[in-house]
Amino acid sequence: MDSSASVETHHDPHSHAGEHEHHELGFWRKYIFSTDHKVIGIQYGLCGLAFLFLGFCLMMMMRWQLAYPGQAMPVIGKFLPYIFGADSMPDGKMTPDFYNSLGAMHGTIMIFLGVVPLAFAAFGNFVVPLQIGAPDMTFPKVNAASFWAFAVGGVIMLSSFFVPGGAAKGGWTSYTPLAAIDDTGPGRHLVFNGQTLWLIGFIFLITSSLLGAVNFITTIIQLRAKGLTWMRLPFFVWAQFVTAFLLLLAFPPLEAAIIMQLMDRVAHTSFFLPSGLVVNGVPLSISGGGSPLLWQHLFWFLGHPEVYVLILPAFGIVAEILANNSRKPLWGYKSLVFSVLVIGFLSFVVWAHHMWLTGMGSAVSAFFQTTTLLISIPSVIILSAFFISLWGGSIRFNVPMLFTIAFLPMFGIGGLTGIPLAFNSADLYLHDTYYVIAHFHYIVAPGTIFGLFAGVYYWFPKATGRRMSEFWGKVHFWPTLICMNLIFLPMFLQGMAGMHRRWFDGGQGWGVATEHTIWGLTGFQWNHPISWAAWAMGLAQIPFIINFFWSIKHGEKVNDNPWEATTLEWTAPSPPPHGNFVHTPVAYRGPYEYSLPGRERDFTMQNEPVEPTERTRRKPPAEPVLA
Amino acid sequence: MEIPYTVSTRPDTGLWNAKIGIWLFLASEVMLFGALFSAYIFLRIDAAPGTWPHGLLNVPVGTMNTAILIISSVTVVLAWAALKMRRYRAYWWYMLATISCGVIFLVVKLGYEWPQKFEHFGVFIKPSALAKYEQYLGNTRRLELGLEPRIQITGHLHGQNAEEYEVALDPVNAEPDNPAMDRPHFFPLPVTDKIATIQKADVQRATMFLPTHSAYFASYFTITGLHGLHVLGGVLVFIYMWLPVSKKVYQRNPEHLANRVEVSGLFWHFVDLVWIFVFPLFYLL
Amino acid sequence: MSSLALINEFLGQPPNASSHGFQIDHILEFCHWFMGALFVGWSAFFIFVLIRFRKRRQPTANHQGVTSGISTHLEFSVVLIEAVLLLGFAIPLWAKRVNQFPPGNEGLLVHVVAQQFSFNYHLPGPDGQFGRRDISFESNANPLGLDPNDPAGKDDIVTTGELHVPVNRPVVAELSSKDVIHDFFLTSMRIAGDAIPGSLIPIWFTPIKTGTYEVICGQLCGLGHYGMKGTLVVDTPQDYEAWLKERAELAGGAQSAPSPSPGAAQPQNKPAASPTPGG
Amino acid sequence: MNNPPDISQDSKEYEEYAHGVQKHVRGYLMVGALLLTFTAITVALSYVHFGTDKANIAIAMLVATIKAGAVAAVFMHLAAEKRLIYRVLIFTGFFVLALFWLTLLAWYDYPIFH
Ligand code: HEA
Ligand code: HEA
Ligand code: CUA
Ligand SMILES: [Cu+2]
Repeated sequence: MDSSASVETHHDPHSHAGEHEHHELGFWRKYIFSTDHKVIGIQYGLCGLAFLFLGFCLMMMMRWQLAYPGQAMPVIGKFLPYIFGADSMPDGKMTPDFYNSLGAMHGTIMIFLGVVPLAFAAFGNFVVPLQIGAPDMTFPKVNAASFWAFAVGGVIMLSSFFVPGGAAKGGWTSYTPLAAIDDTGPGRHLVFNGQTLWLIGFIFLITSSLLGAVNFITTIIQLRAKGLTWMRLPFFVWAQFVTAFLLLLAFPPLEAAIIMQLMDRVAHTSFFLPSGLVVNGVPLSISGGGSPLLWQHLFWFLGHPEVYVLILPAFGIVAEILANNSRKPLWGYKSLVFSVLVIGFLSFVVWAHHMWLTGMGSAVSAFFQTTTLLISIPSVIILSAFFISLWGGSIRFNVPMLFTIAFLPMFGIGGLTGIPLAFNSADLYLHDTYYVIAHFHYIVAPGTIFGLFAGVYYWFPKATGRRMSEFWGKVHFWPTLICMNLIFLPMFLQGMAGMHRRWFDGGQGWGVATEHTIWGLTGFQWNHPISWAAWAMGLAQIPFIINFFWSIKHGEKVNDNPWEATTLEWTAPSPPPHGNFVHTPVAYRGPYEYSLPGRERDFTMQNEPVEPTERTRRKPPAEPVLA
Repeated sequence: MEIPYTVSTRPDTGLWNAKIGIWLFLASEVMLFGALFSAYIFLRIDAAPGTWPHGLLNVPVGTMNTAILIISSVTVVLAWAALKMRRYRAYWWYMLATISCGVIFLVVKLGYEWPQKFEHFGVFIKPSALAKYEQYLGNTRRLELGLEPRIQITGHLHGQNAEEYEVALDPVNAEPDNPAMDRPHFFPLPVTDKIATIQKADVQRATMFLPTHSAYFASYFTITGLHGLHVLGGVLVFIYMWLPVSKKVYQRNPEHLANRVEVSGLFWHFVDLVWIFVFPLFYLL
Repeated sequence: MSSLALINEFLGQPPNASSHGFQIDHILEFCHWFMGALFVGWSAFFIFVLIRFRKRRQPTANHQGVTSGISTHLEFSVVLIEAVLLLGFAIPLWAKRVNQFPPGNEGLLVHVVAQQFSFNYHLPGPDGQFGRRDISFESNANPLGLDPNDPAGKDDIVTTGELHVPVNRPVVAELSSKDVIHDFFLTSMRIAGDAIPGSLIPIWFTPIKTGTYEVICGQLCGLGHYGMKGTLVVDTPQDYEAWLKERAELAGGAQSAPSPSPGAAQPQNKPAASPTPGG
Repeated sequence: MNNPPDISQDSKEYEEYAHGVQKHVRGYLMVGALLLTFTAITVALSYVHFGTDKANIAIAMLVATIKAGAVAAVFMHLAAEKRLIYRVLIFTGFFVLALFWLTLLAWYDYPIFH
């Protein structure tokens, strides 16, 4: 096929968009129960953002309790009792149970209802098929099913706030026996109680992720465009590919564990309950013989791969934007791909580093310490490659790039502080302190979340044909960056001082938090600046939210390739019609052909044929090969 | 807009989409049941002596169900082969056979085996009181033979009042010293008319054979229940492919239906494969 | 090490009070210096690049980019340092923690039984024999269910909340729990371990400074988690003897511990907690 | 075994192809019979006492594995599948084993105190 045509298309927006509008679908089939990967991606995206925001709000309530324990919440404190029930916020004061609910749900919502749907499902659905030049996912119906399973799961999770006793309070890790005895007894429904609904909701979320993962992997294997060999895939596609495998193989064991905990709670079995439990002086009437540690093993067998599920898509997004805005190829593409595969593989054999203190012997802990350190190497390689990619570039500082650039050191801090945790003997001191909280928040909040922001700003034009405001983007970026660090840096200090997580009183009642000062404030006092920064960051999100919704209708119109990028999604009209491409694209070259010597434009798209002049100069075969 | 490789194979992978899809799905299923079986093993090796029951399930019925699943596995490949040879009628009959096998399996398991358990009764005797019920437990003899002690008296709950249970004993407890009772019988023996009265004060725990009864029944009901759900799912899919709607698919492109049958067949074989392990683990060992 | 130690103090770590603690601190110190170096190094490079290669200064990018293998060396050195930390320090240290418990009666053996929301301590008393525990004997007065008709238990000492130990003598604590998972964490002793129902997890340390220390429950265990605090008093040997005597007197058996959980109903008879390793 | 070279009903290749399938059918029936007999064997063996229970378990599991192998190899066509699918299954198998063995190790690697 002649590719010149397809190259043209990205100059006039909505070219031929009209002729794809035949076979009209009604509103519902088109926007709500659609099977089009782009619509589903956007549905996932909006829900993900909304849930992120919700998780954020829960956290801001927690931050009040941590900074001003026991004091009535100003202003909204009056209304919260009407939302969450008077027994969770009696006259605006938070109860310990409610705090634990907030903590557990903040974690659950952020990870499983916020970041996974946004980073994996939303960006994966919208971008991957476009980047590999596919008309859609391999199984569109399954794709829709995946989204609706997610929606149901989300609704169940939310509803759990409003049942007697409130939402799950055992932490996002739901360690048994605590999670098995929580929300039981008088006044608690057998099924409609926080913890049980949490479990049921989870089954739906897992189903959703499994369906999604199957679909993604098959799509990437089967629907790559002509000539788009594995080594010509954009790095983002590789990241999504590995992520999908993590979800596919790590989630089922947790599903098994969840089914068993569900049995423990509903059918009164004792999979995770040992013999001879005495709660409040009352012996439990159970058969016993179960094991609390079995739950932890099964949970963390998912739990660790899950954290890479949170970061790999962000790596992918960052890679795309980095190459695009430094106007040069990613440095060491091969080693990047290799590293991501190694991370994927190793992340299945490191899980016990979350269980250092459960009485692990020397042999097994030696094994897991080694694997945990091994898995940090590919991350180092990836980050180094990103840094080095900048060298010799011509860096444009637009909003997506700002978030991307901030991502790198922020992930660096988070990742590096994982290293002391990786040593059993050092973690002995740091386990379950705020040091851990700071460690992973540096990765997921200023890391992953920044990656997601970058992605939203970057692909927004492809989804809407309009660009979000650069100015308001910057107004969003700088305060958010500063607040993030004001929030999470002091947490390292609190952790080193010995302040523990999940402390309802923010450490007020503890010597470690009140007796000696670090940098002028006691551990407990540090909660004030942290909390204020968190609320300030809340304000900093307003420009984003407004910018986001405003730009959908009124943003500056742009052509099909506003960033002058090289990958295939930019050869499709924006927004892409049903079936995506006007001419089925063919790939003739690698994904990041920026600033090729001897070309008038500083970017060469993947579907531009290789000219004779190049052929002499460059190795890869010119005629499209199928692989 | 047509999605490529739904029927024909992609040259470089040599596969069509659904084939890859189902295998990926089965991979996740392997992880799911792998985790469940691991849990089963850990529960079992940690079980305190005498708490892991033996031969409580109905072996002949279990064997029959196993046979039924195996047969259905055969009929489903035959159905697929028939499609490949473009013999729709044969396909239709094989499919019908498969579906009925699945249904019979479910009816037997959920309609007969489970309820039977629900009305069986087990009483765990306190360690301190075991001697008192020696006549039903026969532990002195077992001790000599080096067998695990019996700590439970089973049968049907005949009656109870404030301080005691009346249990119509299973043969095991009716004549505990009979060597024949050391290993289970192939045909389950009916409950005897011998009644034992057990002081509630001596009882550690007493329940019907429900999931809560013991780690054994917990895993039995959980795993067979989940397996049952899979069977149900398979049956529903098969019914869809057997109904006239699929005939249309066949007429449009026989390979398309053949592919669908192959894919759902793969799932069905996997379900069969799981049962092949469930059967000995719970019924025989 | 004091120069190294600065970084931990700088980061707000309270002083160490146990014989092995400084080794733990060393690993932390090394890690933090190592991380600091990487971070500063990379950040410097990073900032330089951002300024040097900004679009205004560098209108056109260089397709080739870096060609030297510098990064390989850097990654290799990271591997090297991590390997040294792991093999040289972390693994041996943990092996010492879990394999080299003080022999025989050299260590002071105490059973720590956690419950919502307090720590109970069970000491063998003069005879050095732990009395048998069975939850069927548990009551508000007898939180650990000490068997009253077990002679070994007659002189046992059971306290709730506060534990005294002599300075400079190894303490071996066997951690277990009655209800949910707790975590016995001693900041200044640089020691911690989960208290998991159904298992016994031994930890050991040697306090080297007298004083009163905070015991933190490090694992979410319910609504009272934030207040689940114990105290460890490290005495001079004399004070310790005095404390023992006093406890023994008002103990005269185990029925002395204040009720940790008011409103506890009459216990029914249950199987004894049989701690199986890992189970 | 995958699609016929050409999915039209009457073509020459198709005839050969259908013939090939016909051959397979016999194989399926034989495997089915084999599985049934093995089921009988498992049941029978469970009434023989091989010294310890462990021995019984090991033997029963061995038979079960053989049966499972037959199902996978013949009914599920794993005997001749594409490389891609083998790859997926190899990794899966590896991870299941990791889950089980590492947990088992951690289980018994506790510092038992005396
Ligand atoms: C996306 C999420 C994510 C990621 C990527 C990681 C990555 C890592 N994590 Fe993290 N971790 C979590 C999320 C994550 N973690 C969460 C959520 C928890 C808590 C769970 C809970 O208990 O609730 C946790 C807890 C946790 C623990 C348990 C702590 C405890 O509970 O006691 C441990 C222990 O080993 C650990 C280790 C590591 C290691 C070694 C890495 C390594 O992969 C890190 C590798 C990266 C690097 C080494 C950085 C390399 C970069 C450079 C060298 C360049 C530097 C450049 C600049 C600074 C400019 N993590
Ligand atoms: C992906 C995971 C994730 C993310 C992103 C975050 C984000 C944040 N978390 Fe979270 N947190 C966890 C996962 C996460 N957390 C987990 C797993 C726990 C442990 C729970 C447990 O103990 O069990 C935890 C616990 C935890 C604690 C400890 C509570 C305790 O132990 O008592 C604290 C304390 O400050 C905290 C704070 C924060 C803050 C300030 C952010 C900020 O970074 C928030 C930043 C968020 C945003 C910036 C949202 C932006 C989105 C929008 C503005 C949407 C816009 C909407 C539209 C356009 C429609 N978190
Ligand atoms: Cu006990 Cu937290
Ligand atoms: Cu981890």
